[in-house]
Amino acid sequence: MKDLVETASEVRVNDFVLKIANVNGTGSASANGLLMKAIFRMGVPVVGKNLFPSNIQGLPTWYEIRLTKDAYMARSGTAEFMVAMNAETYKQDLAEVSPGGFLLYDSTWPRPDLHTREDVTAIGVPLARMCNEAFENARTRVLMKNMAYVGAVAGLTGLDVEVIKELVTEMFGTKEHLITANMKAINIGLDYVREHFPDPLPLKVERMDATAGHIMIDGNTAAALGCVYAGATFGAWYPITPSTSLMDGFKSFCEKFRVDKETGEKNFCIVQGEDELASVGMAIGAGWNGARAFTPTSGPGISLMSEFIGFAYYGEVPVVLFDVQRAGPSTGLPTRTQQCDLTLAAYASHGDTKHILVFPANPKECFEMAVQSFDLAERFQTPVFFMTDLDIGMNDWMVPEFEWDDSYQPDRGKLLNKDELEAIEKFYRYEDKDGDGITYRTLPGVHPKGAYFTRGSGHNWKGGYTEDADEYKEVVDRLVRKWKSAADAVPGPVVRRCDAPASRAIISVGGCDGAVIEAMDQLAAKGVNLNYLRVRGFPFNTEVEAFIAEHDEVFVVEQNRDAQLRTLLVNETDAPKDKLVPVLDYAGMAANPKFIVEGITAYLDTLGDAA
Amino acid sequence: MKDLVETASEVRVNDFVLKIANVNGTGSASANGLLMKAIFRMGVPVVGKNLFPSNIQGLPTWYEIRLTKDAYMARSGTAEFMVAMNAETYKQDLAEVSPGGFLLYDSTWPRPDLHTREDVTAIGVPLARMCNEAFENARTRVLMKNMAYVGAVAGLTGLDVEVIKELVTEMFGTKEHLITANMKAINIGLDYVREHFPDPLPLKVERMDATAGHIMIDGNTAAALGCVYAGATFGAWYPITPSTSLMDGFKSFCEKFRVDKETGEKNFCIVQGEDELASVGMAIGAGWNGARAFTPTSGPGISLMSEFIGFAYYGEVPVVLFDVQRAGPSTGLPTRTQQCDLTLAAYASHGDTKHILVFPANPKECFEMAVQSFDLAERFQTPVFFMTDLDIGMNDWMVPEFEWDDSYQPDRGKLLNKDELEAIEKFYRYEDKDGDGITYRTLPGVHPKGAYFTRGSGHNWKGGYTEDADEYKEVVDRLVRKWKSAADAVPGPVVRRCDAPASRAIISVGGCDGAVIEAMDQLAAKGVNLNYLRVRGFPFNTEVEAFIAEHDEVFVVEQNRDAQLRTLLVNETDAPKDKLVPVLDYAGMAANPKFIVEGITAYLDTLGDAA
Amino acid sequence: MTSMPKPFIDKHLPKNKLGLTVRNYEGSMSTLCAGCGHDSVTAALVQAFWELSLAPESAAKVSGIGCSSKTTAYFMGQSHGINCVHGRMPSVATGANAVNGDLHYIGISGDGDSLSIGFGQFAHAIRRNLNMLYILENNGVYGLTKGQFSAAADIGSTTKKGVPNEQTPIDPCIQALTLGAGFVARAFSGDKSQLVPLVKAALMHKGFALIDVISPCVTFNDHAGSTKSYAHTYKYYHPLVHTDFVAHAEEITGEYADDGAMRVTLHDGGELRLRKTDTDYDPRDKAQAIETLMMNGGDGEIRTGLLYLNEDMPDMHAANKLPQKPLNQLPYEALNPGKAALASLQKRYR
Amino acid sequence: MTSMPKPFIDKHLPKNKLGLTVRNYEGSMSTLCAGCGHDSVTAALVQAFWELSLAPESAAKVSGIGCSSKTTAYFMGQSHGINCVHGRMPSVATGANAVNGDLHYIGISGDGDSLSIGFGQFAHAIRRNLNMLYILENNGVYGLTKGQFSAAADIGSTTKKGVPNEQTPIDPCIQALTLGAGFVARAFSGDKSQLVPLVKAALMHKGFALIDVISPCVTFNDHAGSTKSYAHTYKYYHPLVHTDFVAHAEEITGEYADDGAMRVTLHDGGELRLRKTDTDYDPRDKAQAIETLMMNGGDGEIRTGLLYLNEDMPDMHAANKLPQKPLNQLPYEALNPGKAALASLQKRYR
Ligand SMILES: Cc1ncc(C[n+]2csc(CCOP(=O)(O)OP(=O)(O)O)c2C)c(N)n1
Ligand SMILES: Cc1ncc(C[n+]2csc(CCOP(=O)(O)OP(=O)(O)O)c2C)c(N)n1
Ligand code: SF4
Ligand code: SF4
Ligand SMILES: [Mg+2]
Ligand SMILES: [Mg+2]
Repeated sequence: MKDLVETASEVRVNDFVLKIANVNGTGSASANGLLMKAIFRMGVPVVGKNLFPSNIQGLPTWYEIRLTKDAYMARSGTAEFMVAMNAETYKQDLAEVSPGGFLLYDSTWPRPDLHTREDVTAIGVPLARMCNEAFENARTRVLMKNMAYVGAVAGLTGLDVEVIKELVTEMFGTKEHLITANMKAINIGLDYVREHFPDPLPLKVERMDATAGHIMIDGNTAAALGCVYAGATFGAWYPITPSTSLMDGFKSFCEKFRVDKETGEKNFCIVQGEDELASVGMAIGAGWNGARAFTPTSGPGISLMSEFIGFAYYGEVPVVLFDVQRAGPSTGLPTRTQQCDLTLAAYASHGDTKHILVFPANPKECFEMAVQSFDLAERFQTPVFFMTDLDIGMNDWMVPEFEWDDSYQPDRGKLLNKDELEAIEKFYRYEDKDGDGITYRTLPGVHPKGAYFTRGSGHNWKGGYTEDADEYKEVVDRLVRKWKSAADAVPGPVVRRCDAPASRAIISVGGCDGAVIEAMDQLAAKGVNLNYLRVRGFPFNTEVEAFIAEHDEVFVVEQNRDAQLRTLLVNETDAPKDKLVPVLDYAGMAANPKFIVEGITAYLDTLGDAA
Repeated sequence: MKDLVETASEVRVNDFVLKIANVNGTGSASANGLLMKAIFRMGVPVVGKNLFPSNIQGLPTWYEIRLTKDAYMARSGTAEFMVAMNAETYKQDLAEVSPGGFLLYDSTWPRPDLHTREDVTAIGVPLARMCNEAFENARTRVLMKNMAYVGAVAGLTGLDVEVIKELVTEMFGTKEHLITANMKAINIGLDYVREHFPDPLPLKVERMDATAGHIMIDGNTAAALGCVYAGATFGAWYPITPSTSLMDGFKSFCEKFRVDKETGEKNFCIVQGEDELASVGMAIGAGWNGARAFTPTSGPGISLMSEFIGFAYYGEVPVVLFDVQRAGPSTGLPTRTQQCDLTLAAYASHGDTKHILVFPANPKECFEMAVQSFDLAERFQTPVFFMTDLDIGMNDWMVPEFEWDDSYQPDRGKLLNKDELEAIEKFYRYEDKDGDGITYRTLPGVHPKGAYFTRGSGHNWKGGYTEDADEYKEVVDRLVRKWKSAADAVPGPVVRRCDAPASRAIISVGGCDGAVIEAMDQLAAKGVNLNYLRVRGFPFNTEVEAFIAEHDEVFVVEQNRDAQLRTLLVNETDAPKDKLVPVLDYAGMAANPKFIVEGITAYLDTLGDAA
Repeated sequence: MTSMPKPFIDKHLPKNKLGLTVRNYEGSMSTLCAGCGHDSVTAALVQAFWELSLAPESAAKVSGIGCSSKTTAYFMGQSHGINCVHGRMPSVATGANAVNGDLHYIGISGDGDSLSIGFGQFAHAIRRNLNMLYILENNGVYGLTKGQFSAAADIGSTTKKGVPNEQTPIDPCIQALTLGAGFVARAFSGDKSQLVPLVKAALMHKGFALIDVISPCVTFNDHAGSTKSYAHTYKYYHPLVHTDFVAHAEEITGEYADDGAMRVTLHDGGELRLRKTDTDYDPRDKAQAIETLMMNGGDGEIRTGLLYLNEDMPDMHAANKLPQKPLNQLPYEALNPGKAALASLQKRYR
Repeated sequence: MTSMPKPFIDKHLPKNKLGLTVRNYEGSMSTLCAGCGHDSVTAALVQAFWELSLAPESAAKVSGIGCSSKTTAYFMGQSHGINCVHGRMPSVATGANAVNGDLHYIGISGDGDSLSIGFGQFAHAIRRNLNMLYILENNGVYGLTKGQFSAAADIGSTTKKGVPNEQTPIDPCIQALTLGAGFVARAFSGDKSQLVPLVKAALMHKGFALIDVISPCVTFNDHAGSTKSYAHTYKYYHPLVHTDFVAHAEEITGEYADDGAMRVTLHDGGELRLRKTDTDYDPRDKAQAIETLMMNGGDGEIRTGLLYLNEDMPDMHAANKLPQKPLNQLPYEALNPGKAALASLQKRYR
């Protein structure tokens, strides 16, 4: 065990990455979640990323847990401690370990290959053998092998087993036998390493107090909770990775909060549509009828919904679309992340159309912006796109606890009720009474005076059918005015200025946030000072333009091939486009600071060369 | 009759607009076509525009025939001679007549309203009464009323009745009784005006020799003919205005040229799909299998095809999409024209996608570019969008006769045949052997060695499924390279320089062409000299960028609300965006020079003020 | 042509229980071709609504795109209407209905709209037993795009120019039956006496009620070779079951009473009296209904009337256990768990 | 996991008429769950192709998205395959087939792929009588998206957690029958002896041939409450008709021969021998087939075999009068009218 300490270059406390390589369908997800949660409970900030294949069983999967005492929010891209449970990927897993790092493997079978790197310490634990001896049933043995490595990792890093036990107890509740079995497996791993590797590793987990007031939650669950709090009553969907868990979450929250205990009546309705065209059609129907309605989907779904989106835009029907983006094009990489539907969503559908978008960066914003999305949709009577992605939506993120103000009331926009209709002389659906581009709306069944006809074909301000050029233009011109006026209603940008004066800046969006902040620190350390603005809504708030104007050069950091955020900035602000330098990452992995640091450094180097 | 001549300000020979207001479903289209064709046969250049409602019968419809001795290609926007056949629109029709102009109406009933303008001469001809007297059957009477006004117009303007007769004879072929009946109706109108208005109008049609070597054809028919000449064998479609006549045309040409007289076998296949998703899927299936395949549609169809378009892009399947654009958004104005799907087509589908577009400006280019589209699709193995519109597609245009070079051979691109497959050692579908981003393709059934798997999910250069970031990126990076390389293969821009040196210019696209040229003449007359470039393909040819660089300011003239061509120029060239000034028209009518002249003049005036 | 006609005053017209005349149920002027079958269906709808004395604002009109789909603008101008995209009316109806089941949903579609582009949505609305009246105005062609064959065109039926259709037609009634619809009827726009009571019955049926109405297109499909022409339909018209709807009837369920009519009490009120023309036809026997319809190909007869009825299937609201009070009328307080619940919920994420 | 496996050499394996072993018909390694029914269907396809001695490159594999749709990569690596978008395989197959009818089109789909998002395309491919083998790997759930009910889930069948499905299922065989399919079969992935001959027969049938294969999803729908589990299917499995495909048979058409088997000669060669298990079942009687399938709800039996056969309907090629030589092989000269024709054509536009 001595060489262990020798190999390690330095002792790293609460600052390393634990990466578990496994095969999907073996139940490793809960073991990995347990590890991460335990670290979090010890007060240590964590970043967790689950990398899984687009199939159900038998292919490689990885889970990264970054302990980050400095509370960074991104992947680091390194792996100091690899738990290599998948023989298929041994080679690549070993190669990935950082110099001086460790690799834990199942030594039930000899694995000489895993000892080929001088600068990596391989730690063998006979997980399978021990579990086979301890447990009967085949499936149990597979599951318990995972728990056994949890114990081994705990033993090696100093992770508190009591915390693990607490979590296991919470997890299984009253199912005593499951608690016993899992703890048994954990102890098998723990005891083995305590016996065979008594000296602690230089990678240490130590208690901190940096997670108080925080929770660990994924963005889809958070967005679902936002839908509940927004008072959404109707959701239609068609299953698609990575959006499925959003509707799963909505369903389980509604089942908790919205079912009448006596009658069993449900104060919500979820319909699994026959496809995405139907799902968005249903949400539009519900929105037209006055319910807060939404549909979660991913890129292929947005493509399929395109025709209906244009209808809701032109007919001015409120509806919220959650686009949990995944790597495209086409079916692409369904289990990899990207921010690749930005331009699509901004201008979705044929003809002249412009939409409202919100861009959450983490689960907390998912919760908050979900609520805002419904307010925006009703206020502006139009589809609102909630642009999240697989990384935000499906990974557990450490975020501050959600807050709620009980005085919140939904912004229903200009919606006339029965009495108001009774009082007015005549109602015209598309009459711009207030001159702000937003007209009054009525609901079916409320009053015969409120009756109007919603259509995707040419209509005039009265709501009547028209093919007259001037009448047609009046309506579509108002639609642009209305859209532009949303610039100050969408969530405003978040600006972070560096301490030193900076002539250059970064603009980024969504889940890149953590990576950008970390990259800024790294660049600052190299003497490159940058300010940073994160856009959170489209059309862009005026502050965005002002921020660009303030700087000589702005790096636009985003996760797609075609610089889509930059495209939107170029199109929809007055910023000169050569000021906007694209920094792109589209490998499908959650962002890490590396591509930003390297991208910006490389760019600055070229300037140096040129100068 | 004296006041007729008095009112008229000047004699206009072959330079006025004849506009016929009618009700649809009354068979007026053929009467109007006859008038236009007769003028054309007299050697006078004409521009014809049919304005029809989105219904089948009973709503107002207008037909404009511009006689333009200077051979302009656009509407003038004026109406010197109105044939007012629709009581519903009398008021508006009268209002539209140019000062000093004429209005012909059916005086079977008194119409005092039509005499309210001092500066317009109303000419009453009792068309209904005369036709009722002359013909039996109710439907015939309606149809013949139209022919009667043809005769009246001929009599008043000097249009040669012999030419009309020639056309009627050609139209009805061997149906002698129809020829007789129609000529009878024509003569009724003619005789009446000869008797009652013996003095000629100051609006005159006189023989010229300016239409030799030209034909009158609509763009959809021309594009259909292009498909035939390109060797397309498969077309799938779903009916939608204004694209329907493209497939109608293809069908009738194929029936003429592609049916085996002996066996009745058809060397083509047309499938009316159950919707647009199916139609494009079929075209993709046929393209994958090695046929030249296409689907014509309009905006709503492109929206519906979006998911499949991304598949063809990523799977690299050649297919040609004809987008006959109409006014959006949503169902919009199905019988009005716009250029409003430019950004949609350029980036259609979710994820990072970029497509090849061609932009014909008139039926002749429709014919030629249809052929080129298939070459581009096969050469670059990707969807190609043929961006036409209702104005080009459904109106008859006067264009130079089409030419054909019998030495043309289809560019099938890198397609390996059986012998080539036999000869090579191993085939990998997405291997960039030549380093130009274009890889080799094989067809099903040819050779087991050529077998590969086409998928919209992540794949590597071998064609194998992958979720590996580097393998994935290699392919999508190559796709951008391939796309960029099409810039010099798409039809190049057409540049027209004014005689004087010009620091400003116009960039425009498609059917705006005629209006731009006329506007340039009008502006030049006012001392505003402009150069002009018309883009004909996307990605933009390098010449486009050079042209912009050459000028201080470029007006981007197009027919949509959101300046979509400008958006593409901003995104895909290095041109600074403040150089690109939008000049927009989205009223749904075929372009006329007015909005360009006014737009540019207004802009220059503001500059003047500011300066 | 505004969608909100002024209140009509016509002293001579009879009034229904709400004191409204038939004028109160009319819409804007039709822009269809003179003689189009669809206009007769519009008239039947106006009549049925007036006779039922339903408040105009209690209806919600939904449609897709096509001549048929346009007609929702031509009746009941005092009701809300939504004319969405081609073939997707059922989904809009589903969402609208889910959040307010108190309205009467009237979907109007065409054979192109329902059987080609919209076939999936048509099928799935039936599967969900959406509580709505679904009228398919069937003319065998795409009217609005000028006469292409639809999927309902019979084999051998010709275009105006004489080109025959060669593809197997889709029979919406057979499909509805096999997909589980509880109310399946066929009618003819030319026979208002049959259509009006069917519309009333369908409106009162709690669940998906399909009326496939043969509704000739005079412009593109009313010639000699067409099997969807007025002449052909009159010739082969064969009413199987005659339906009367009687409001607020006594409770007499099932089985044939002495007058030979079968009486069925509907969940939403009223009674149906079914009088068979063919003595051996039982509108409760699904297999027989399917077989009877499949025979059409054989003898060419167009069998009409209420072909099948099963009023005992849970509709979408029941299956989803939706509340009595429509979702769109629940107060926000009933939907929002509040601050305290949020705090306690989050313990699970610590 | 490349799509082009190296030629296999295995001396001990039997060879077919082309001298190929079963290995030549295999594809890349399956990535499905161990025990997934779909892998058995894959194996049956390999077997059937090998037995028929069809050249591997004569097949074209088409599919949508889903676990089932992935399987086209797992057989016949020496054939072209196209794995398009979810639910839209039939359209791609239609286009591909139209331009080269000489290949054997094998479409693989799932119940989600065919009955929800793809229901319209499924129906219209049948209407067109597209000449293809269409295998619907039916497991009652969406496997790839982790176990949601599909439209094929039976009423009362439960999720793993015990939640029952309440919506009427769509039976693809009933739909195919009413939409006009000429070859409709049901099979079970667990019975290769029935499936392999059915696949052979379907491949040789000229027209649309549907095989709805109950193919259990071991991960999400193989528990006690499921009606699409192995256990449930074995229990209620009820073969109605046994099919044998005999290549190059003598010309004996129709009617039952003395050995009790009904013999049918197929247009594309070979003979079918249908042996009935239920003596009163006639696979030529569509009405009976529909009624029999609709009964399933009653006794729960899963009736399998070649349920309906009509080999006399024109397929899409015939209906479109397509040439003998595939469109994709016609020389350009046969397609292009040339300069002179263009000049003369244009006279009409003067
Ligand atoms: C997405 C889309 N595709 C095509 C069209 C064009 N279109 C309008 S109506 C129609 C068919 C209408 O046929 P049907 O539903 O039978 O109605 P009918 O006019 O015969 O009453 C079509 C194809 C459209 N509006 N939208
Ligand atoms: C447009 C689109 N929507 C949703 C999905 C997600 N998705 C993938 S497979 C699938 C369902 C598969 O079910 P089924 O066809 O029954 O196949 P199985 O996996 O059960 O074999 C879905 C919804 C998708 N790929 N594309
Ligand atoms: S075209 Fe046909 S369906 Fe349309 S309005 Fe005219 S008659 Fe009716
Ligand atoms: S999830 Fe189900 S359908 Fe998919 S591979 Fe696994 S067992 Fe088969
Ligand atoms: Mg129709
Ligand atoms: Mg399935």
